[in-house]
Amino acid sequence: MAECGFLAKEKINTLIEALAKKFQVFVPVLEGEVVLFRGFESGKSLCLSRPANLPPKGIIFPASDVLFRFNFQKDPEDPKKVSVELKENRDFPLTIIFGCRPCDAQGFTIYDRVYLTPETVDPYYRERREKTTIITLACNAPFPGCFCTSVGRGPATTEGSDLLMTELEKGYLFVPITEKGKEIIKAAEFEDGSPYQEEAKKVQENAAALVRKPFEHLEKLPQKLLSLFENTQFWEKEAAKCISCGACTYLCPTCYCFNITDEQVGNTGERIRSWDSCMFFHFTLEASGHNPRPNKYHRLRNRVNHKFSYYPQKYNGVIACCGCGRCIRYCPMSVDISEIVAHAQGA
Amino acid sequence: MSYLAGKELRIIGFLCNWCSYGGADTAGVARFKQPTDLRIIRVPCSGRVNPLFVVKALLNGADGVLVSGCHPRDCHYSEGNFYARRRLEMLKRLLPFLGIDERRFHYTWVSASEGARWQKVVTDFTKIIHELGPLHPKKESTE
Amino acid sequence: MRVGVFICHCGNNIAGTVEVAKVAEEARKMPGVAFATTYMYTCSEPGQEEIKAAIAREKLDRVVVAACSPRMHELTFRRTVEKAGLNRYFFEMANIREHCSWIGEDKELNTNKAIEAVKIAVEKVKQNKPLFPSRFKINKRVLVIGGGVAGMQAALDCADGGLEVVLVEKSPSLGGMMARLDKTFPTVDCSICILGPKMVDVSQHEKITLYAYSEIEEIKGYVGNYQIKIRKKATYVDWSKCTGCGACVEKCPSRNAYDYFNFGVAPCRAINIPFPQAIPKKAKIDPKFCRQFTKGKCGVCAKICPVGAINYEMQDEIVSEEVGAIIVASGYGLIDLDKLPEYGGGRYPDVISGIQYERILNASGPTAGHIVRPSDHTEPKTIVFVSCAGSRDKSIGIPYCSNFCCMYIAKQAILTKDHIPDSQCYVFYMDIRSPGKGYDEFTRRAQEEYGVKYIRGRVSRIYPKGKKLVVKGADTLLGTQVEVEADLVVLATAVIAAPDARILAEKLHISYDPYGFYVESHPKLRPVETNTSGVFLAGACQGPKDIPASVGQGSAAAAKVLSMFSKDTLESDPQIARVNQNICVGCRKCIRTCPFGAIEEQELRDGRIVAKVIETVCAGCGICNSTCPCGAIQLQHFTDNQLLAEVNALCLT
Amino acid sequence: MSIERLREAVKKILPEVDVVIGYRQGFDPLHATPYFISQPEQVDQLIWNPLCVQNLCSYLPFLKGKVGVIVKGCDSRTIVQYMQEKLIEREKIKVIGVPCLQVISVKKVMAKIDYQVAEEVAFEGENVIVKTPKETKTIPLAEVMPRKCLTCQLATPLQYDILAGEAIQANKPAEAFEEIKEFEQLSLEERRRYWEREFDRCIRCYACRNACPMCICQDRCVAESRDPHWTSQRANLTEKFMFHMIHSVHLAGRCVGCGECERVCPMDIPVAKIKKKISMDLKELFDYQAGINPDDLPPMYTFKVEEAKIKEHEL
Repeated sequence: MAECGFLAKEKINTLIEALAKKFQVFVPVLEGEVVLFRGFESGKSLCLSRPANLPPKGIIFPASDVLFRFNFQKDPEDPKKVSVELKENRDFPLTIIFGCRPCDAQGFTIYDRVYLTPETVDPYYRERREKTTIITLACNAPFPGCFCTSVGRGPATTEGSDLLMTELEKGYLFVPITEKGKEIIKAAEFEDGSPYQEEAKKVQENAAALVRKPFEHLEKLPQKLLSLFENTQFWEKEAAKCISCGACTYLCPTCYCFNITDEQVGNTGERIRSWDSCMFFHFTLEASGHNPRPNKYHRLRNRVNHKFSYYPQKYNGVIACCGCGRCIRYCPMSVDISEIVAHAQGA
Repeated sequence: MSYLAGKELRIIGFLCNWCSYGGADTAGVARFKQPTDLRIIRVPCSGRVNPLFVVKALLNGADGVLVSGCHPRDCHYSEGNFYARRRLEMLKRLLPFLGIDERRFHYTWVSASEGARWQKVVTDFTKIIHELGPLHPKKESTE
Repeated sequence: MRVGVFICHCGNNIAGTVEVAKVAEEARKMPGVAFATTYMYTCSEPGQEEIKAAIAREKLDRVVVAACSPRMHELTFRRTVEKAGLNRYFFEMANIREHCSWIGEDKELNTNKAIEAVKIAVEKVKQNKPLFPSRFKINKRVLVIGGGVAGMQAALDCADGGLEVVLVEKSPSLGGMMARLDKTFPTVDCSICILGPKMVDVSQHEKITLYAYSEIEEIKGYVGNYQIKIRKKATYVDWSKCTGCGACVEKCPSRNAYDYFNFGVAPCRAINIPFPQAIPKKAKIDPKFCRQFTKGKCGVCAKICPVGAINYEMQDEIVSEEVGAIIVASGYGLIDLDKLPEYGGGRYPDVISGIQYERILNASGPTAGHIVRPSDHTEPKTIVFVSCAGSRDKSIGIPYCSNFCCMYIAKQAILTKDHIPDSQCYVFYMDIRSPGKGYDEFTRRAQEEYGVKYIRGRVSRIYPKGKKLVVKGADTLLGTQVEVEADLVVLATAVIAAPDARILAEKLHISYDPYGFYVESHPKLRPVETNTSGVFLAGACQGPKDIPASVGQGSAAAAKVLSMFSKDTLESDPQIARVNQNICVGCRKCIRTCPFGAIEEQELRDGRIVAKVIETVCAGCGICNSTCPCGAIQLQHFTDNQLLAEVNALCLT
Repeated sequence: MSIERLREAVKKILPEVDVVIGYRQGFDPLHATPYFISQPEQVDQLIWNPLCVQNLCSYLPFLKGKVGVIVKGCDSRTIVQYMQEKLIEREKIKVIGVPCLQVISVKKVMAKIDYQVAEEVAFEGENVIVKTPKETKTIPLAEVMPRKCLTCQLATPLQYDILAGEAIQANKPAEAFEEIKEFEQLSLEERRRYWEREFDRCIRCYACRNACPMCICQDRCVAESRDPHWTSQRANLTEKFMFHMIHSVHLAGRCVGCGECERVCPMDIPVAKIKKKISMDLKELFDYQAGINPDDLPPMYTFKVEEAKIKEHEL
């Protein structure tokens, strides 16, 4: 039996204070009306009442990451002789993501398949991933737009988390999922959590029951979507209201596409890896000026298919969508990916 | 920044080729002494100066930006400075809203014959920027 | 990229206050710089050879010269790199003389400034693209605006040079102001007698098409290819029939028309011929006074005309001409008398302007050359001339000197003495300005031989006393007040820009000074060129000028046109706007803001509307570039990225 | 205005156009979503209520053929501005005007219901009633009004071919730019810090840009291009700041104040504020307001030889 821990609500900050001594801890805080992850500073009050507007993906997969710096040196004797020196940017501190939601944590497992496949390991990603412990807060109610249960997950799914906390009446139950999670339980001051497991189970079941189910039975979906690939009419209709911005993809815990640019001034510069979005025209724009995805419906189709067809086909059926609902909640035009999937099933 | 820290501040000037750049030449020919901070970027016409160049400069490290063109009606292209006047005035009013002192940006008109006027513009503007001090006390890192 | 940097000592001009060796040393550290050196006089023959040699030896593909102002030597060095096989636009200049060594005292600061000037130039030159001028055919016809002496001179020189000339004169006859003058200084020969033959030459020259009583309606196009619309104003007389016999003028019952040619010294008929030597010698009706128009009935001239030329229904007519160059000789105007109340101008009939006096002196004028007072037609014995009547007077916005008044006053005084031996002339003057050849001798003659009394001082006021006019003024030399009781007062009224000079300037896209005189391209070195290529200036439209100067400019402008037309094609500057039609979203903002109408819409095969630059019309100002939101239209050689490279060089490093 | 009248109007013009753009309910009762209607049977799903916030005109420049569109008073300024800038062929557009006194800010409602799921939403009188799993909340409409509605002068659209309902008079005070003037009371330093704090949240998703009816460059925006290379992919403050300056400067004299940029920002950055400041200045300088008179010229694309309000700046 996993020795789980319990902590009274008022003790949460003390816990984080303690963790912050060893780790850099990212916590959800309120800025204006926005919840987002910021490095913890003592005195900062957490916001655990709802998921962050922006998932914590940037902590492991930064919006803009300097991979290395380069520096050209010129031979003062012969300015035609130029040598270049590279400085890799790869020493990251031990990190904790505290209070993200199960869907956010699962996002990283979607990344892992891509960035940690033995043949193509991404060193920058791995470094941060291994050094990061994820302490997840289960949802005890759904939030606008979310549909985790439809994609085979739930408000308390543990996949991707190292430690799962559930909010109960008096406090939080902490259930370690991985070794990293156990470390935390050992390290910090917890009451024994076992007496609270029943209550937690109920809370989690209630929550799961409340989550909307826009669609089910995803087994045939990947094939179905492929068969619709050429159905321009279908996609144009679904994409009509889309304005082709990047809100959905940048807020998505499972979107991992990036762009690489070199920025040089004078003799020094940086190679930067930054988030990119398949919803942008420039994403597939070729040097020739040709663009294989010139219209917004091409791009929306790619987003849907990538999550519900290409990815599952490549990675034994795993849907690359955790159902967090952010792309729906924050879409300027309320484009609803779950609705599109349902339509596709019905088409 | 490779300007001589402590002695100079970063001041960038966009000068139209026909009037103000010539005015600066005239000032030089007449040996009108001026502060050395100003760095001049030559453009064909003040109408070529997109306000965003000024913003770009101020955001990226300039402490002051000066735009100078032909006097109204004397534009080599007859209308360029009329457009510049409207667009730069809009910017001058916007900057303080963003928290940037509007005195850090000045636009004016200097003709090719006004060497003395150019000397005064450069001297006075540089003086003001030095009074205001650096806009970016600690230069932001690039991440 | 292999950039070569050449730092010029310019003797001591630069090296005196800039450590050029240090600049070269720093330049070598700059990214892309493969070679950097200093040279005593880079612009010299050997200096340029050095650059060429280095380009070959070091395999340079871009060149930066840090020296004087690009306005001085950019062209020189562009040719140099071109001779060495590089595109001439793979060159940039860093101005470390006018903008650096000459204006800064601290050597360390200067050196650092020079280094950064080089850095900017290096970053820019790395962004430069090769540009190639295109050539276009030119239409070797020339338009001359204004049929005064300057315009006629220009027209004749061009025509004799073999060019077809279109001459547009807005009044009914050639001749302009000079045709109104009685004699000319300092030779005192008859103005019309020397001008007349020129007028005849113009009218008879088979290469000159004359549009009299016509104005410029519209000018389209660009150097080498202008389309002109000319408004032929209605004369109500069919000039193809009119023989200029003057019978209609004799019989015209409307005798109180304003006489424009004589500046209203006396009224004229509603139908008239401006002066006996007029060319074309044709009658025209002034509808403001003609009874047929004002009262709707009369028709006397129509009845009398032996050839039936009268046509009350005549309308303005618009004709089109195509030319390759334009010479503007639209002349000048004179300030109205009533702008000078302190002199009683406009109020007292015997206070007249110099040009009116010319007409009174003139044998073919309204008084047939007899000097009489407008008020009572008696012969004046005491005549006072007031110089600078309006000129050099900031208070009425005319700070400048009208250039030729001093001279014509002397002439008019001399002529007065010739006409009326027992007369006495007084001249109130501020300074006597007589710098021309034989001019000063002339003004002395007026004083010494003709006893004209010159009083140095301004006239404070003029008021009537019985039949006479009292002229009160100060004699600043004697420091006394003077009062002269005059029979006639002649004011040397200030020269101003022609009435609609500004309107014409806007049609021509040329600039004018605060007074409405047209601005030349360079006050010293390009006196007849304007900043609009293909448009040249002659005569007083550029500023007050006397006859020889105007004639000289007329010929100069003609010479400019002739040399321009000596080639069959012109090279167009490739530093113009270019549209990347892949990016253009067709918002048309560039079209709206282009001062030259150089951008037009183009529909692509896929139906997209995009902008397209008419290369020959684009003047390269870059307004479109700063207007275009998506950066699709870029001014070549001054693109966003080129300017951003300069900004970044200064901000980010 | 009754939904029936709107549906009638849509049915009436549907035969003349390829598509009519309206609203239907989105993923929950609190969210309306744009609805592209091409078949009569779709019309039944059409809705009209204060949740219909999106500015549907933004689609017009990118649609070929004949289009019908449902337009609120505020949105109609977009149509007018398109006409000024010749970005649409007015005759190809069928404008169905809807009288409107206010929409509601979904963000403000969300805050009031603690970001719970809205199960039911109803409008009664001056209130909106929202049912969540926790509670049923009655919220006065006035409390959840978006900023633009506070000074709305266009209860009835400036442009329409059919008006679905009776023309009504606006009942709000005219725009006095208080919010801007208030902000200008802050010290330079405070203002600077304010914007740095706000822009720091920007994730450059470009929702503000793509939702902006006047950002007609869209795919060709310089913010993403390398030539010209105005901004880099760095996620630092300078680049974020620069992007928002590009947006604001390009909107100078064109912003119709629809507030979409601010409404759609997932990070809740007050991006409309800067545009409003510029609009205030240009109104003062050139007596110009975007999107009011189709014959006006946007002030940045024209000039006067003598500018009455621009004085030369002395040093």
